[in-house]
Amino acid sequence: MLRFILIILFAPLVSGFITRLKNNLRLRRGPSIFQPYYNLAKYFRKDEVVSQETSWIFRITPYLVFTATASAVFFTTSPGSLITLIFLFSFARFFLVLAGLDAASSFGGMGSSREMFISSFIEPVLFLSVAALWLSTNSMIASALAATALFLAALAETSRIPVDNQETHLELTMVHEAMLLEYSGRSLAILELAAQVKQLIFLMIIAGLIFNNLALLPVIAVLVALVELSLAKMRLFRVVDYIAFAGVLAVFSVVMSIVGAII
Amino acid sequence: MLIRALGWITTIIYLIIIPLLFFFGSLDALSLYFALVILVVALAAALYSNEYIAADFESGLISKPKALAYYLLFNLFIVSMLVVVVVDNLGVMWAAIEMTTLISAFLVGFYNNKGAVEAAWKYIIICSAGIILALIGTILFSYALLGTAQVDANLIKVAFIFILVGYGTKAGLAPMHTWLPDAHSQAVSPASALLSGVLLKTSIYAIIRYSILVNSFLGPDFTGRLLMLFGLFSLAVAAGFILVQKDIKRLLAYSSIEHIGIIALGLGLGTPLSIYGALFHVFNHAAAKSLLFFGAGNIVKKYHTHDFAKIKGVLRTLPFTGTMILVGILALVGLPPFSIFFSEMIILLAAVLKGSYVVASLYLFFIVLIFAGIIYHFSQILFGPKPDNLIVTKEPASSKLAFLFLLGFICLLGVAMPGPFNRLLLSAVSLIRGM
Amino acid sequence: MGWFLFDPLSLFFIVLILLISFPAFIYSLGYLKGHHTRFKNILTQLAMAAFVLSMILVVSVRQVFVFLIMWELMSLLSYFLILSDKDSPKSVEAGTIYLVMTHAGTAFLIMAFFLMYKVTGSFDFLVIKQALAGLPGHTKDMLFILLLIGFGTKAGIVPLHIWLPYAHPAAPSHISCLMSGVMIKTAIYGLLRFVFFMLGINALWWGGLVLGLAVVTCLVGVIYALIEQDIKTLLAYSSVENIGIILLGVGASMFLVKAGLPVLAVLALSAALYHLINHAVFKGLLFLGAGSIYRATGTRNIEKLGGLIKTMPWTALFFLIGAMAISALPPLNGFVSEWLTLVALFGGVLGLSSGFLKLFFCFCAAALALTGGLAAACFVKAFGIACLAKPRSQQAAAAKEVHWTMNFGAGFLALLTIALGLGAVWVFKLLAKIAGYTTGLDASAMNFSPGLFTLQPVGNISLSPVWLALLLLVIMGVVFILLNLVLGRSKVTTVPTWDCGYYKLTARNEYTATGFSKPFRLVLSFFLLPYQRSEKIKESFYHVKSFVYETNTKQVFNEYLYAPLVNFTFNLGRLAKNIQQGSVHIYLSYIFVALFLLLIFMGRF
Amino acid sequence: MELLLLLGILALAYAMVSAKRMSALIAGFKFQSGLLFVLTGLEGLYVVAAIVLLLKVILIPFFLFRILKQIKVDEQVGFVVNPMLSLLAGLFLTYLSFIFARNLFSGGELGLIIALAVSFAVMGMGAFIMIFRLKALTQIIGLLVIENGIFLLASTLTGGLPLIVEMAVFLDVFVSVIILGIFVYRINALFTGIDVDQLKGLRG
Repeated sequence: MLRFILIILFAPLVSGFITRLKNNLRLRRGPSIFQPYYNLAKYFRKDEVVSQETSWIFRITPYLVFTATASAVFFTTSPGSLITLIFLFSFARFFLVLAGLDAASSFGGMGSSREMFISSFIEPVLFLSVAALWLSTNSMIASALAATALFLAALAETSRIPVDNQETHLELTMVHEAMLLEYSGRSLAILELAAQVKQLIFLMIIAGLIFNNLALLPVIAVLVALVELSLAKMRLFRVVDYIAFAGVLAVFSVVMSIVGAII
Repeated sequence: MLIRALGWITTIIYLIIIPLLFFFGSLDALSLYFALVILVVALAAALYSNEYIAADFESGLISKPKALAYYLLFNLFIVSMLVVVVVDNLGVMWAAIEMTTLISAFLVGFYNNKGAVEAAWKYIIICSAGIILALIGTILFSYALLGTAQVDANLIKVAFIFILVGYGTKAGLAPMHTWLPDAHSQAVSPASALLSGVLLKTSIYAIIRYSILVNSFLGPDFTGRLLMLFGLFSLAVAAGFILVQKDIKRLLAYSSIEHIGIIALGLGLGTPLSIYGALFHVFNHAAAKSLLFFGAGNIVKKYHTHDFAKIKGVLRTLPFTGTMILVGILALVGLPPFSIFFSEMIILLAAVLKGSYVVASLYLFFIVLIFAGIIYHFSQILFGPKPDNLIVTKEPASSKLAFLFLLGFICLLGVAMPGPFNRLLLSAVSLIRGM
Repeated sequence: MGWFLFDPLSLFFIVLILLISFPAFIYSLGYLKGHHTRFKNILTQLAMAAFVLSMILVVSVRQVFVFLIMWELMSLLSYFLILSDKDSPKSVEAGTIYLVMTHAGTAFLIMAFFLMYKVTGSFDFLVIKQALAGLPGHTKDMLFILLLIGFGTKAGIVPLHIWLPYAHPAAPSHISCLMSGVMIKTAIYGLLRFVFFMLGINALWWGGLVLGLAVVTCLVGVIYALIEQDIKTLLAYSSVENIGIILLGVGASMFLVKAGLPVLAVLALSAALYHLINHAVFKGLLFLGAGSIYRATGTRNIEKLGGLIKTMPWTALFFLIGAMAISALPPLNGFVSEWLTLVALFGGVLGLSSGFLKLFFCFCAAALALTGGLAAACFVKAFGIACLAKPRSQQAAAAKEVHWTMNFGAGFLALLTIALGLGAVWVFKLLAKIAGYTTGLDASAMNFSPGLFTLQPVGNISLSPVWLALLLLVIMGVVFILLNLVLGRSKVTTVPTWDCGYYKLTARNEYTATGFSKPFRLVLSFFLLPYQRSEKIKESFYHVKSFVYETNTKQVFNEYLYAPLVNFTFNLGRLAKNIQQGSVHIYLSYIFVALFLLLIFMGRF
Repeated sequence: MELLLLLGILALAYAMVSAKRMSALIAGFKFQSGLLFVLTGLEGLYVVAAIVLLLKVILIPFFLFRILKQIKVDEQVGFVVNPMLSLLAGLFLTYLSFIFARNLFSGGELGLIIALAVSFAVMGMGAFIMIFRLKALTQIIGLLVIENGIFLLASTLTGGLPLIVEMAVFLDVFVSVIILGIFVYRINALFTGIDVDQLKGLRG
């Protein structure tokens, strides 16, 4: 129970750290680490503006998404429970996409369609890397491959640069942001928090389960920042090759873990 | 008025004859069975033609003497068929079959238009040529039998081939079936029901008679393999034609060829089960096919065309006939509740039990192909909206009676086989097997 | 009387049939109200009752021949139900394709049954079961292939599935709910009864073949469902996909039984059975929802719907629950059965010895995951485009809530999805017993759920749907209360959606179903072979008056497998046609040539 | 003596196969039946011979000639195969029937085999006329020629079928000729001319 509260509180710090790191690497001062906390606080105080076309789904989605992502925290302990975690994330995504469509604007629709497109191809990669983890072999190569596959999948899931740009509001490029476009005030805050928690969960899985010591968390965060800096956002239909690459890595990790098990 | 009276008289006559049949001492099971089949279909046809001919006469299509001639021909036709089945001398049987051809020629050419006369001419010429071959066979057969003590197997084989080709023409087996679609599509509807329902069976009866004799000398496999060959070939030809058929009555004619092929296949297999199935199929097919020809007759009378493309929404314009045809079609293609499904399955089961898998799978393949063809064609005409220029008229009661009478047989035999009918079949089978 | 056999397998299916036909019947009361004349309604109701009865008989009868008759009767009755509105040529064509395909499938069954009769000498299930034990291997393989094709046609396994997207949408909705929910399952019953129960698994490749077919069926079904516009065809394709998932479970258990892993085999089969009943429930719910939408708006094309959540709140809610269940979202039943199937496959990966088999099971698990993802996308599209945002057509705007009986039927099934989701542990115990009975392994020893609420089938993987639901509710409650208490009720102002500030948003600005599935169409173009044409109608060089965009995809199986086959048979028919040239002379020569040939080859007969 | 008659019948058959005009064909049939009458007379079957005389020599040819006059069709027989080829075909058919008769009745003595061969040859040529002539009337005559051949076969092989069968066969032949005649009139009325090739309406 304590771990749950800690993660919720600690999550914005991680994303603040990553944005700060990105700016420093570009030799700019950038906002402080606690900037996400300030944003959340501001949103919580603001009033909400809701489009008239939306239905009750639009109002309930923020709570559902946050609940699903938050409850996923309880399932990051053993590789076995990762399957439920993936399903919980698909629950969150399902409602977020619906909310995107509900606002009757083409941006929301575009974001939802792209989100569904990317995530449905990512799922097999996630499951394969979970399978590799689950085979729980001792061979280093298998867990390394599984880690990279999971890392690539994490980038796609948490809408990081190579797949989707978090900060932009340019309608042609944004995927995750497009669905949150219509939200404001308190619901936007919850959704932002949910996204940050999801990101932290992924980092914890990679650090905790594969290399089983949490100290590696900041190292992976740095890695994320580095990737964000070095790569540019891919065209949407090139993302399939990106996913295919991650998929091949996952398959290799499974093969290696099987071979590892036999040798 | 006279015509209707004549119609009812013929119906009543046949109604009386059927029970009388059972008191005929001299008939053996096979003849009794075929006579029963003939009379059942005759009764239905008489019932149906009563209304059909009266309507034709009122609409001025045929003159008064022609209508009277119809009834004369109708009765002569049935009498000659009964003679074929009843008589025990092979020569006289041949003459009776020849007589049936000659009489039914007029029924085929009844409407005296180009198509009818052409069909009638082809019918007589081809059937006479075929029958003459059968005569040669009969003569060779009689020589082989009454000749020297030791029977020459080779001669009997030749004789049986002549018989099979001869009577096969009359029965509509594959290569010699060419007259059948023309004759059945041009004939008067009740006549074409009789033609395909019963006439083909009489020549099957003749073939059975001869195969009993031949089997007693040479054993069943010679005739069996020949019959199976012809059966499968008829199935193949019928399947081919049914798929691309445009004319409703021709399609029914080809389906008769298919069912005759099935019966020949059943007989050819030779096991008691398959012969039982074949004989059972004789009755089922007779009932189902005449039902469908009556239905087709009503459709053609209403739509004035045989072409599938022009007939639409039969269920809307002719509600009663439409449902009857729908049920008849489902029976014809062999769907469970109806009796044809059981007879086809009995024959298939016999084929599988006998171990001839190739024959069984070919047989099943052709049945499915024909199933697809018939369902495709008839669903085009049965369903769909009512064409606007047709008005829905109330259909006469007596023709409805004919439909229900036949339908009763198909459904009844499907569900429960009455005792005496079953015993009749079993004794006929034992007769054929020469037990 | 020796006609019926009520063993656990049959009882399970009878319960399933009754469970779905009860709400379907209530639904039909409302659905048929204004639809046709009174007489026709009674006729349809009677036909439906007969249809349900024939299904019950199919699953409970004991004689093979009677099974065959009931099987054909079931197809015949559903044929009539498909043709309930006779006027549209489309439903007539659908009926014909359906009847012909099922009959062709049944032909294989007939061959298999008669072969069984030849070998065992009796039609009774149990007698055959004993007698089949001693059968040589290759006859068993032969029987298996025939049974698989026969039942596969009815279940809708991929190469034989083309009748399903035609037949199910043509039938009235409560009938297609029954057909999709239950009739396809009788084919699975057939497979279980004849292959598992009577024939016994004879070789490893059986399981492998079923798994392979299942993977293909899953993916093809979901891909076609994804790009479909007509809501009922979409549901029909998704039935194909779910049959694939069920067969994944069945195939895996076939494989594991032969590979000597009884616990996993029972797990896999009970996961398949679980998904079977789940699919019956939520597919029935979705079809009833689609039926209500069709009754209210008169159209089935999602492109023309929209905003139904406001005009038809209850139908939209139940449709949402159905969509959530089918996309395997956690608390509901779809999630539990998909989770179980995944765990069974992963268990297989762990349990199996040879590396290649492990990889094959992993590949199947990945395929299942991909299907799950695509199914979620498909049903998000279906629900989102149909029910949310602004109505795209006049009919959608004028839609009114349907008769209460229709919603009662849908509501009953919605409650069922939740109940089956939460009560997973007890349901699974029951199914494990049934699976044990079918595969012949005694499942009593296997303990799948230590606690009262948790399922722990294999190793350290465990799931407790009840705790999960509780967790979700608690967190939701806490967050809601926390926010409202601490920050007070937030002031909400409703304004039109942001329209970049210069003109009012209309329904045409919304995202369409075609647009939503465009990424998938492009990525999967190797399979869908999309055709695309766009045309600008210009007023002048600079101003475009209107823009025409047309796209469709090719049905690969129809185009390249069935169309050539049908054309070939018809050409063959045409070839045979010129036997009948018309001239008497040719006909006469046929007779004499036949005679001549026979005389020459007389020796061989 | 029989041998001479058999050769006569065979010769007439050749004449008919290569006949150009209709009336020659009918006359050929008439004489052939005559010879047949003599043959059966010799065999001692007087009753049957009388019927043959009455029917086949007098009645049927008279009926056929009447039809010929009434429908006033040109005398052409409507060749599909020119006369020379038909004759060759006739010879080939005779050769075939000899082979057939020899290995079918390997036991019987020479006279019987020759008679059989001749009857099969006549039957073959009757069939040839039916198949390879266009006019309807020629088909009737073809039929009758085959019937002659059968009658020859019956009388030589089994010394005549039982009377009842013989009578039935004759009755049939006569009735079929009458009915065929009626249909020839109908065809002539409907199709203006008795050319069977026009009868191609019903196809497929």
